[in-house]
Amino acid sequence: MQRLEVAFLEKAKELLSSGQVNRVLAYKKGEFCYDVSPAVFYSVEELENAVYNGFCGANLSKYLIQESKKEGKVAVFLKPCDTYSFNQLIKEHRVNRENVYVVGIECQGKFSIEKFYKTGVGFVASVQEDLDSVLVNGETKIDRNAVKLERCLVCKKQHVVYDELLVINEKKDGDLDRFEMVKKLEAMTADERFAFWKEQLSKCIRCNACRNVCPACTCTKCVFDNDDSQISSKANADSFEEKLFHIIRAFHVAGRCTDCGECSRVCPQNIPLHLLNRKYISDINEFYGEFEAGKDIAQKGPLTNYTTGDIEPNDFKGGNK
Amino acid sequence: MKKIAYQNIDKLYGELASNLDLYMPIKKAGALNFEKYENGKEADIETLQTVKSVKDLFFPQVEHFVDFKTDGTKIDVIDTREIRSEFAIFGVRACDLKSLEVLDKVFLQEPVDSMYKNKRDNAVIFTLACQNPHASCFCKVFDIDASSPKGDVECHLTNGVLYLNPITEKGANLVNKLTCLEDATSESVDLNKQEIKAKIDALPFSNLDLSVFKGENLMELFDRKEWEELSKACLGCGTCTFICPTCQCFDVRDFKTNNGVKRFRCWDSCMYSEFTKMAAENPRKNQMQRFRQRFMHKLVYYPSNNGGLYSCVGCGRCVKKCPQSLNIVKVIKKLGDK
Amino acid sequence: MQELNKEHKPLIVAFCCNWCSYAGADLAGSSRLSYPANVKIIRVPCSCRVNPTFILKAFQKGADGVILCGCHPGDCHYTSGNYYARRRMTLLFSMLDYLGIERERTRVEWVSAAEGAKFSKVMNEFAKTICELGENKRLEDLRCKD
Amino acid sequence: MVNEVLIPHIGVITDIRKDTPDVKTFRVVGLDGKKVFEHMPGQCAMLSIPGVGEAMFSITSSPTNTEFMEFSIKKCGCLTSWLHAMTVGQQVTIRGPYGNGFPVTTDFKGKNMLFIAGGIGLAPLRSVINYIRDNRQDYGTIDIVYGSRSMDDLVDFREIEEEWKNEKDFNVYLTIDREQEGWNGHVGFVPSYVKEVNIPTDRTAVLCGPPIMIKFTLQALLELGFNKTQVYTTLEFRMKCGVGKCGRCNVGNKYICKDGPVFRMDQLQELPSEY
Repeated sequence: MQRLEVAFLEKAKELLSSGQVNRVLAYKKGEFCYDVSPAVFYSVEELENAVYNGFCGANLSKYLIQESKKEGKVAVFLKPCDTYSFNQLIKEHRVNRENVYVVGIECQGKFSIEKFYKTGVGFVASVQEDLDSVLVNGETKIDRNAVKLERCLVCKKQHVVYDELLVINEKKDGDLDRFEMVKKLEAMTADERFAFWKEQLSKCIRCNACRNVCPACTCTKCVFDNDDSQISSKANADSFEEKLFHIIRAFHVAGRCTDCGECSRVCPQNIPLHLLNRKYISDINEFYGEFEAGKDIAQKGPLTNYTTGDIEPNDFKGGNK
Repeated sequence: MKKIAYQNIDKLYGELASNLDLYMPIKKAGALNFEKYENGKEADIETLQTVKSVKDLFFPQVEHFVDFKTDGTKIDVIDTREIRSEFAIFGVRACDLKSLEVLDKVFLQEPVDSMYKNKRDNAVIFTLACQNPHASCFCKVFDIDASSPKGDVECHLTNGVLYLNPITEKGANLVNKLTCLEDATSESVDLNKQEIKAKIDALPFSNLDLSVFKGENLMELFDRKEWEELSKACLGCGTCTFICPTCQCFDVRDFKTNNGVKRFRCWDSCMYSEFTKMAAENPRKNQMQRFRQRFMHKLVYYPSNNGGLYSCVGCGRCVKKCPQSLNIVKVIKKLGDK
Repeated sequence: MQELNKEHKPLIVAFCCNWCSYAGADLAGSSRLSYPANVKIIRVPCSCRVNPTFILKAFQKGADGVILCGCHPGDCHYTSGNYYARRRMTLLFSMLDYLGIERERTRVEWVSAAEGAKFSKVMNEFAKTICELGENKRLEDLRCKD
Repeated sequence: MVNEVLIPHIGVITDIRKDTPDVKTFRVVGLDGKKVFEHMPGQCAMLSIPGVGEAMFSITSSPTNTEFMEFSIKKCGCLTSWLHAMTVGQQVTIRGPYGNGFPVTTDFKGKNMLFIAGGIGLAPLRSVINYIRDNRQDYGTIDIVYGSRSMDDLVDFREIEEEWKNEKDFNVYLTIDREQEGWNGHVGFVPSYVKEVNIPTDRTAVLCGPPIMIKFTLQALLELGFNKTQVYTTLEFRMKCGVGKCGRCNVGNKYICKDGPVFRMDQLQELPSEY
């Protein structure tokens, strides 16, 4: 896997020094091996700090909304899931495609540092990656799947939009079914589902991380920030508000959400927000035919489309009573 | 000094909770936060940190303080502030306790914030020494001793025994009432303190250099060009501010009910784009300015107004929770390195 | 308070499209077909004007049931508004059900301007269902209730 | 429990005067018909309509007025639009006073004063000017340069014409941005007018107006030979508490609600330019 990082750095340097682009959007080293941040590099020297490893989970497409509107061309390294978001943004005219040089970069699943801690390894000073396993601190070998983000365990995505690919090893798809938990919830009784969501959503602190990180949340002014909307609020002053916020947010990205999983990754309280998005995705698939947002931009979005024979709102099967 | 075997800890919680309201780290759906202890809830004092800090108990995220009833012309003002009786908080870490000192300087300064003061006066705080500090902790930089956190009652959890050492009279009164405790000597605790100190000294951030962050460097620091790079990835969410034990910005908002208006105050974040927005203009227009405001406030503005006390306690929550791994340590290192 | 709850009269909010269902309600009124007094009608230009926040906001403000009425599919005054509304409401209702909120509390009915009788029947039925379900507890905002 | 500053008093609107197409002056008293609280010139108060919002407004009336307080408010946002829709007899909530106010009893005392205002910027200055009129013996010559977009936008035009211009040692210079029928005074922007008038530099200047006007007027004053220590201004910012706790109105380490809103120019220079 270290070969990939070398190739990534070479490619970034080449793109910058050849003048093909004037800046590179990628990831920058942090204080530890796991706290990498998205960053823009303007020179080959600055690329010293660039990094690409299993902790580069952030979806760079979000930053392209602003970056692509600036002067000059920007090179970006997108993982398969990022390309879906980027494609969707192209469809919604939120990015300027001409200003972006997309390098589709290999991804074997990204890590969650909390999952490392759960295995009991303690402080993670270094991680050597292999295709199936990781070596922590040069001594403890852990199965790669044990430390992957949930979204990577179910990921079956391949790059959908790129100018060039940077893939050394073929990507292994996740084995798990992404709708498994949705189905489990549907099989619960209504009371159980209510209790589940009540407990989960009551943790919400309305930090808006899920909204601000979401590449589908591109409104210049969110309805929840707009005092004139009568629903703006800064805190969950009542249990109703957390439901309102999350239902409406998920609804607003329904049919546009590419299931990149960023909302769940960033939630400080670990609320499984992807389960809301996946419910919409699974409903759309069931009611209106298979649809994957961001995959094919020629296809009409499910909520901007209709057929005369659509299912009636009173007739869906729904979860158990 | 008193003690109780850790396996019997539920007895201690139970007895405390029967005397007064007990708040402590409670695990709910995988997340640890301070909540009221009740039988059947999952108490956890072994995990180092709660997501939201202890400030939530003194300056809650939402605090409803006044109601207005209107009939078109007349307004009735109804004071709805909650008046607390004595309550206990268990398992407060040294950094969180120090954060209360930082908040005190804001809320107890004239004019005193009555809601905060009421809770502050009535809390009995059981602190807990940090057995296993995390790599993201840097409380030592702010002269906080996590091996001896003080408070009303100082607790140590070592070798399967919880030691309780009352520090204040308030703490002693409460501890002496408890029947589940046995008398203890201080050897294990002293040993424990030394162990913790050694651990803390070895932490990667324990020797951060704060020397540039002084009031006289205010303008120089403000104009540093590094802010642009530091804030580049900032999403403008409020995670860092809401989990931060010392962030105290709030908003006052009205909620229209079916028959009146409830006014409450709630946490707000200087990272939000509309934080300073006025009808005509916004003095902090871009995310860089808002990012800079937050860290300048913690490291320069606040200390210059409060005798050099930093508005950061090194708890490391932002280090762990920032979605894009931006944090105060990176700011300190970047700006401190001239 | 207990006694008050016993005779709790459910509040029902009906969003009616201007062109068909609102006229249908009008017809029901002028033909002296009764529908429950606790149904509060909100006129909207088209069923697709109804944003999911409207439905939730109605619950927040104390509604026990929310019903959306529009032109029959194919008869929309704006050609296709109700088709979009249909998709949106299906997804929203399914989500509410997923969150454990009783699905009977929300409903969509297509009522034309000529169907005064249907309007009255639908509202009576819906009111009965809501009455049986009782007070809306799962999507309530306590601040609006005191 | 001690009193809570965030819990407001009730104010009754006893008079509404329409000054310009978008500025109204509201007269507010307490429920008992008296002033809700005493204040100093330049201080502010939080007005609110429950359910709409709360905002900081400078108190336009002079503290020497013992009967009521006045607020000149320009319609520019949500709360101000609601206020403009109110009628006499309606109630608002009010709390204060907040801020440091102008140093009328210290730095200003015995000085010749120059007031420069643009548009609604006259509101906070009117309080000082009227205070000085009522304590005439303590101050020297008063010059007032006041400009607005048009004749109709001059706030308190009647008071200026009928009262201020007739005071002894009061020089009032009015200007509007563009030529207008029925106007035979000066036409032009405030900064250039200040230079034209060529006011002696022994004055203590007080500036208030839109940021762009402040910037250029300050330049003009410096060119005339004024020192920054002679020039005062008053800032505005979004505020929620008024007592330096809510954390949003700081410029550098100074809170506008508590350490301001009145700043001397040399003090402001030492602070970041985020206002």
